Amino acid sequence: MSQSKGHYVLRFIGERALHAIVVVVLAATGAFFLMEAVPGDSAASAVGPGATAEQYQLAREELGLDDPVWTRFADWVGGLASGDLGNSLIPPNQAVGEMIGNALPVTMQLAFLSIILSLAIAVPVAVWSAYRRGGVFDQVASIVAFAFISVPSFVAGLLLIYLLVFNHSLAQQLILGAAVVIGLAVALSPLGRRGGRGSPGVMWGRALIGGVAVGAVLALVALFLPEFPRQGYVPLADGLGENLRSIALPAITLALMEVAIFTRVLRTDMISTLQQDFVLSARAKGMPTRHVLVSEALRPSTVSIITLAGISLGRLIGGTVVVERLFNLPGMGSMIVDAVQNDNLPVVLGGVIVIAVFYVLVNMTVDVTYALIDPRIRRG
Amino acid sequence: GGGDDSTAAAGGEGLAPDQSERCTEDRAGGTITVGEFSMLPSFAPGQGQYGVRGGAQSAAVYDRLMVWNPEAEEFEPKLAESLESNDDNTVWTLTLRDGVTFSNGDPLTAEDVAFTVGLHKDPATRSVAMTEAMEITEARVVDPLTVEFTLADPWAGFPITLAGTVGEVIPRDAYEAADPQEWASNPIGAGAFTVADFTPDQETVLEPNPDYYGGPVCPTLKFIRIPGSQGTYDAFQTGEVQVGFLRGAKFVNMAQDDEVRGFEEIISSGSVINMNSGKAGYDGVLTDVRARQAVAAALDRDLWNQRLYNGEGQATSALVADSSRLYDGQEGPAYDVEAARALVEEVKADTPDWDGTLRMLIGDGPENIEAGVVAKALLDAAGFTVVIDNAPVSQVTARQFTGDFEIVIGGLATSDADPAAAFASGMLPTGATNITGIDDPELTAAINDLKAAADLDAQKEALTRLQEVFNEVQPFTVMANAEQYVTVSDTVGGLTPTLSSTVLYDGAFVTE
Amino acid sequence: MSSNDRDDLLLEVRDLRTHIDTPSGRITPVDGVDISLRRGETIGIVGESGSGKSMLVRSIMGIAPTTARVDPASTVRFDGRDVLALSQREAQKFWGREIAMVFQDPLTSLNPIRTIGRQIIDPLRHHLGLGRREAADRAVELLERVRIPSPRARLTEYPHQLSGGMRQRVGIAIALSCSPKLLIADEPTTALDVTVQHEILDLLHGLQADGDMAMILVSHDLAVVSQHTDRIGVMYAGRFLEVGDTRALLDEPAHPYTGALLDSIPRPDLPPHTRLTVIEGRPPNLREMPPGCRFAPRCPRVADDCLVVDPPLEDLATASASHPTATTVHRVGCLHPTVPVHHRTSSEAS
Amino acid sequence: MADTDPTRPDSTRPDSTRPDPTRAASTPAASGPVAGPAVVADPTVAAATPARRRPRMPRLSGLGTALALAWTVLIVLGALFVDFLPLAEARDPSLALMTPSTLAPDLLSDHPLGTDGQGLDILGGLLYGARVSLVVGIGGVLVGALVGGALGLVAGYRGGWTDRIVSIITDTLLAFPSLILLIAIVTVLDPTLPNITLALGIMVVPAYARLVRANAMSFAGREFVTAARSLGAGELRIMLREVTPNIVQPVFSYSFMLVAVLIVAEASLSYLGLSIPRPEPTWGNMISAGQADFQRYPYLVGVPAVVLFLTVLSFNQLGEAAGRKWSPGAAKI
Amino acid sequence: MTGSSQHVADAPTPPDAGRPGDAKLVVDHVTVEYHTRKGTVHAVSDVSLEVPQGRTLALVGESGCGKSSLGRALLQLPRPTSGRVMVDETDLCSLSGASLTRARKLIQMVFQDPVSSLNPRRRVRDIVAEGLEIQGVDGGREEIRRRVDAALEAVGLDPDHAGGRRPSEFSGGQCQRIALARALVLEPEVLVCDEPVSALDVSVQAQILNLLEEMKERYRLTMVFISHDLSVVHNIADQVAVMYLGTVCEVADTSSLYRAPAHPYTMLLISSAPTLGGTLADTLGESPITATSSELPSPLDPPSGCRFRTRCPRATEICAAERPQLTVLAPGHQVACHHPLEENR
Ligand SMILES: Nc1ncnc2c1ncn2[C@@H]1O[C@H](COP(=O)(O)OP(=O)(O)OP(=O)(O)O)[C@@H](O)[C@H]1O
Ligand SMILES: Nc1ncnc2c1ncn2[C@@H]1O[C@H](COP(=O)(O)OP(=O)(O)OP(=O)(O)O)[C@@H](O)[C@H]1O
Ligand SMILES: [Mg+2]
Ligand SMILES: [Mg+2]
Repeated sequence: MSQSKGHYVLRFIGERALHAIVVVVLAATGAFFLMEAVPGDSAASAVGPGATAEQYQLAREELGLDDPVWTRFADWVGGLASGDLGNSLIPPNQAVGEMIGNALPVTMQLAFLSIILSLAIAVPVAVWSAYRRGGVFDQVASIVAFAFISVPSFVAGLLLIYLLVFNHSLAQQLILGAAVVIGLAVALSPLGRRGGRGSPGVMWGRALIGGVAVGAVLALVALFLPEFPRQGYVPLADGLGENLRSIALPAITLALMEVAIFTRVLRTDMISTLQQDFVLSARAKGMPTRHVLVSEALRPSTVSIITLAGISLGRLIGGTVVVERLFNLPGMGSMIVDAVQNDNLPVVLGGVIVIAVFYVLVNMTVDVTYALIDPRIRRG
Repeated sequence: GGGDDSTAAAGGEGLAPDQSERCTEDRAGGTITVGEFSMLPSFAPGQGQYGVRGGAQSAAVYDRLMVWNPEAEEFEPKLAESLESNDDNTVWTLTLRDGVTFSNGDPLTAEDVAFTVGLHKDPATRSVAMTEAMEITEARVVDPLTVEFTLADPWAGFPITLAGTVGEVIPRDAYEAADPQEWASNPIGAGAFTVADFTPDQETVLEPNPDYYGGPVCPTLKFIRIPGSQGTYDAFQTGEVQVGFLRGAKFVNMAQDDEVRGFEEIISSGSVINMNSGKAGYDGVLTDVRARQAVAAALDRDLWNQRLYNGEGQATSALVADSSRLYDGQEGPAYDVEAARALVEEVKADTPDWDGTLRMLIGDGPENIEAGVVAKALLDAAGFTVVIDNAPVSQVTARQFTGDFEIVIGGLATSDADPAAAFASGMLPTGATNITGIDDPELTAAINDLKAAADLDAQKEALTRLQEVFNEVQPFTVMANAEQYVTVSDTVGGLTPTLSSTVLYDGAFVTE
Repeated sequence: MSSNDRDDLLLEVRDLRTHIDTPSGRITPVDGVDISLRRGETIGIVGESGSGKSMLVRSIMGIAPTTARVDPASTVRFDGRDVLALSQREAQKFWGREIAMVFQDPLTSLNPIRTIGRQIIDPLRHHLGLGRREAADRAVELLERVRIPSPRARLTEYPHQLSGGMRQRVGIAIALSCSPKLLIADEPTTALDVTVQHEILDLLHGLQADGDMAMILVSHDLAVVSQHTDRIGVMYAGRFLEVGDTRALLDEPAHPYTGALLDSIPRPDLPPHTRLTVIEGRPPNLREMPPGCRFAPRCPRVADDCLVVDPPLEDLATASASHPTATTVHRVGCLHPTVPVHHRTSSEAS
Repeated sequence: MADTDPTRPDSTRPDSTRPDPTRAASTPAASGPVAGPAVVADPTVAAATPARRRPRMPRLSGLGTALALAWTVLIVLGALFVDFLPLAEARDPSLALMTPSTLAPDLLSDHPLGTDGQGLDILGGLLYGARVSLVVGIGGVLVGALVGGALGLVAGYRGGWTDRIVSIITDTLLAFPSLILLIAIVTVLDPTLPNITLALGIMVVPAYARLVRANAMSFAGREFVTAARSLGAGELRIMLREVTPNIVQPVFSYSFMLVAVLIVAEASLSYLGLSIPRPEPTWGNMISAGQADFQRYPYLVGVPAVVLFLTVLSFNQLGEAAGRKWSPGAAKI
Repeated sequence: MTGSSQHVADAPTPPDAGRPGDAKLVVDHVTVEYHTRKGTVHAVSDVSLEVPQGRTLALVGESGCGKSSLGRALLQLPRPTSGRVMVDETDLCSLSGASLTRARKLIQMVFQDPVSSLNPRRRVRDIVAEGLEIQGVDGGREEIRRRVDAALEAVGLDPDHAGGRRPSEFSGGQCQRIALARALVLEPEVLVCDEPVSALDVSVQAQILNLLEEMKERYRLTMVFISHDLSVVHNIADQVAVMYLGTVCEVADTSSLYRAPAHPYTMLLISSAPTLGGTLADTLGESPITATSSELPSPLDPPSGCRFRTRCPRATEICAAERPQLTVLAPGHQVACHHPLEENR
């Protein structure tokens, strides 16, 4: 029995791996032929504008642009098989591996940071929204989430730059204002509550404490709001503080939308989990609200959000071009887009492979996470 | 705009940084961060080009044989001791400064200079200065400190070659011994700085060269890429860069309105519309000179200026900016939409299979696109039907090589030091940047005359003649002078501007 | 009822009404229910699907869905305390310790991703403040009590690894963990096979016989409810139509609905292919409750007054002949019952 | 969010805690190109009802939906009838040669929302841009729904190898950085409206494939499919007549959100200069063109950005409302 | 018929009823296996049954014992792993493609979940007409409409009122009527009902049971009735087959089975089934039996020999070693047990 189970697990892993490999190979092959179809000219990019016709022709020959497609494809696959992603066609003809080595950490940090930030905000908000669905908090959260979802990242980024970079004190004042308003709203929230359980004294006391706490936290944020650079990336090697400062705005720009999406998804799942019999039975056991929300309901509700976080992560690794452009970050997105525009085939292909591999890895991690969350999957 | 200033490089409203002081021992240290539109692709020979494309980086590492002093309006020797020409400017004798060493300790010799010229002439080097270098038929080593250049044609402005990329001397022995890939990121030059860190297309960090002949050298230089003037100016204002490169009247004015110190440069014919007159087999309507004249007449430079630069740019159809020392009342074709319309009708009548369509190739980027839109508006108003064809820059470049376009917006990189070089490159049949395919004997003759013109008056006269011929032939049409501005933070001193908004940092220092 | 009975009274539900606001209007799935339950007593509640059984028991316990609101005029007194007035915190202390609940589907009522052990231990630690080890030991005892083989090994297993019957036993063990005074079992065997159902019903009965735990057994199946209950309430459209001692109610159903319900059950003592009695129509829409008797639209004995007068629950005139004990309870809400009613004085009617 | 369907007393589905990776995976996030937004259907369950404090939400969201509908209708009408309005100046700069550029908005003037740097009328630009956005959004969604729907239907219904092949196709599309695909497609076939639409349509194929697959899978296992089979219905007939009608509604309600996603994606592409080029106005290229003068003329960016925001918000809101109305009965998304 | 109970045992039964070898439906060594990731599920193992024309065979057993799998195998949904299913002289298992499609009208099915078995997006008339459309009808649309209306009327629905509506507008019982109409409109010879009343309330259950009886007579149906409820089975079946874990352990005429159950498992079921105030065993006056375990073994890995032995109080060694075959105890009564109950005999 256990042997057959081991067999089953192995088979499962094998199947996933095969699937992953096929996906990566297909993506790379697709990229090759797609780029083939793009009417760019790497020779022109290599020599740059202002070059002589002679230089241009020489570059074409050097790059083998006049060879048949299949020859070049075979060459590239050959190189790949020996672990060589090739060199950029554009001076200084860096090794593609090296270029990715430079760009990937930027993008990774950006992607992970924004996902973590989003989750850190989305999970508590969603849990509370679901628990108090239809309440003021839920409604406000829902409206804010909708607004965030509907702001394209390039607009959000511009806004953030305008506020936090160029109008720092205005931003501080806005946050302070928000601190006052939200704090008051929390403190006065019992006004809108009808027929709750418990004594009014306790209720008002809690609301007051909550309001002051929320206000204070926001006020502290406003007071200690750092100055953010307009652009650029400071590597981690130059100090964590500088590094975080340089990546904060892009990460927030990306996180805005993710937060909204995560909140909505988790809220929905959480709502349906909260209607499950086992949640009811936990309540009927007399377990406290925190236990019911966190220990019982949260974990089974996280499947969608984990899937989504995985997908977002995969997507962010390959697709933060807008934000990278806006904040001038030397990440994967800009690298690949530049390469596509310059018809810099090896870089495009290398980038596509890395992103595809990453996507596949994230997917596998997500699968493993399902199994960690849910024993039913673990046992096959 | 600084159109009225007599000295092009002096900057408007007295905002030019003080150049009288330079680095001294007690000013050592500090870092100057420089925002570049696009980075020096590599330190391989002949890659640095103007302020926009890494010229300052390669100049800082290699130094240059000559430099153009915009204030004095003359070429001055730098690595060289002197540069003399014969009477008809066909043979030039360069004497090197004695005792200059490269950063590896090797002395700078005439051999190295001759070798460098050879490198630039070799297409495999992919030097940006290949056309200029090709002008030198022979670089003869006379003695270890003397080189004799023989030119194909008389050229009074020849020093510009040695004041540019060709003047960045490559040490022969070291170069031949090195792996080219390695050299690209870790070169050896005679300049004030050595490369500490080079991340292609992102960041270049240069450190002072303690053995620099003109020392001491104070700061560490950090060049970072910030594409676009808006981003650069933003970064300059937040203090992320101390030196930034701005292009376009809008930003130049913005910086000057903000009283930001800096070096301004006005580039004659900096903004043009190229018309394909037969490049690589093109045989469309623009091979007909009347069509080209119609385009030239249809374009309202004032509107162009209004739309693209809020009216603050320097609209002109003349080849030479009126602020230039070479300006002598030259005038380009006038805006005359009626005439343009008439010409279009005429051409249409003669060319039955042409319906008025013009394909306009535009490189991606908001500024290019806006320019295209205005051009389209104006040309459409004159009876053309312009079809805009957007493409990534590499594709635009490639299609210019292959002649796959009808009109394309571009610009000449003329320099007040010697406009002949840029005109020759753009309009001689052999010119590197002759993307229109123009091959007109009269035009060629006029340009060669300009090259040969030995003094200012002769140059002005030749330019006037060139303008006349040009107005007939219209290989391209000038829309405006380009304006560039290198913003310099108050905390930085000792910078010297030179050709094409390139800044020399050997005397730079950081205050505070 | 004597005062002695009153002391003995564990649960007293008076005129319980639960409203739910839906976008298309308010519905009242529980509409005026009275229950008196003594310590150790078992009462069964039957009714068709949607008749409000679950809503009733959940309202009693105070865990009705968040949309549901118990009418302020209703009272639910448990062991002398007003359950409806409890604050969230007080209620949390109350649930599990005083009243516990067993749910219909043992698969969905256990958290699929937590081990059996943790789910049993939770209330032990939280309510009784037991330490980790003590709680585990106690959990093993509980599992033994519900007759789960090799109980200690089960602690680390997940619900999906158990069969349906085992899961329901675990559910019962959890409910029993703090020795509640009242166990509410909402269709505890509906999802189970007959053989397992039989065992579970026996188990519940046995457990109850051990102590003085009272029980409310809810089912849609009269046969199930009739097994070990003292009394049965027949629920229809949010209300009891008939309440009575089990035997009395089965033997002499007074309400036409109860009678029809009994007749519609196939009986093995009749020959095969016997045509069954059918109740035509369907239960009323909760949004358009008929003005008179709720069952009138389907009732074979319907008269004109049924369509106007909403009959109250009234005692039957005579105790059933077969059960002549004094304590026999049999009340019916019908204007024309099949057994005559005894109109009580108002003092008794409370 | 209060939506209770009293006819379904038992709304808790026994399998709703079972992790179904396809559930979230079919959110548009899967396909949000250009880091575009991903909006998620809210498969409100029947009893997903407001908390103890009165269901105030329905009225509020009802108002929101009404406003969203009004705005959408306005935009659609504008896009439909812009040709009949005297707004041709907005897309033909040669007609605007005499018009001053960067006129500030003045509701009573000829240019109620001002003119841009080219003297092009902003109101007209917004309406022509609306046409682009709507065509791209709706057209792309149609392409995605047809192609992805067909793939997902076959995969979900047949399972096995078909499913595996389809999942490889969708995974490959997802693993491929979407922007590269977009740029490549747009560069290979010029950035014209049909091509952009097609390219963005391909982007959403995986999202639809997953959504439809999940639904098809759940319906393929339903008893009525077996019943049809027992009547002798062929596979194609079952897919088209039995399964498809059940998938149409969730797909439809989901599509609103994808329209929003595609509108943003197109705007992002435009912003990067990769979509339909100026002078043909699109919201993205209007923002991009105005950005340089943002400090001086904030309305050049502000007006199209607000319109874009409102439109996207409206589609999301409509999608939410549609999902609430139609999705609960369908398979979980 | 409200309120009245009629005894219809003496209703005219078809003359050939019960004659062996004259069966309408023959199930011959049918095995159904499902190949899953975890292994092979032995849902039905080598089951042989016969149902004479016009009679009702009930399949009873606990959840997961393979009742539905067998029922579906009869309709080739999916085709059984091995064995034959004969309706009259037609072996359904040997047919495929168009001939199978045509043969499908011989045998039809009504499913357990009345709601899920009707496509929620289609109208009742279309649902009922589906089979006719697929099979093709002489006379075209008009004829289809006529027959659909007739079928709807037969099951007690008003075609004009119900025809244009969708299933969601009907109650569970009405949905089951629609499902029945869908099956009957093809005028099948055999009707398989897979727990058609399990999801219904008792009051509605009675309606459907009565209706089934009525339809059986009207259309001269041979019926296979799947249920886990012994009381229901007693009411409707002529013959009962008790299944346990994929095998048939006892087949008998209804009266014989209830009067004298021979298999311990049958007895266990009878001892467990609740009736008003007691169990079926109490009602029938039989001595109950208790299982030694309530755990049903996995059909992935069924016990050797007799599959019931793990729970059987009478199990001995031979039960593990040898698989008991169905043997005739009395006419019309077969049991597969090494130690059948004799007491009641
Ligand atoms: N959350 C809810 N929102 C709105 N209506 C509800 C809700 N829960 C239950 N109802 C309605 O209340 C009525 C009573 O439901 P309840 O679940 O109590 O019935 P039940 O007798 O337990 O039925 P079943 O036998 O199906 O469990 C039903 O008509 C149902 O539709
Ligand atoms: N499609 C399938 N794939 C794999 N296993 C299946 C499949 N269908 C049924 N089974 C398994 O086959 C066995 C018999 O199932 P079947 O549905 O026939 O039982 P049943 O007697 O009808 O049960 P119930 O009373 O629950 O309907 C069960 O163990 C079931 O899990
Ligand atoms: Mg219930
Ligand atoms: Mg079944």
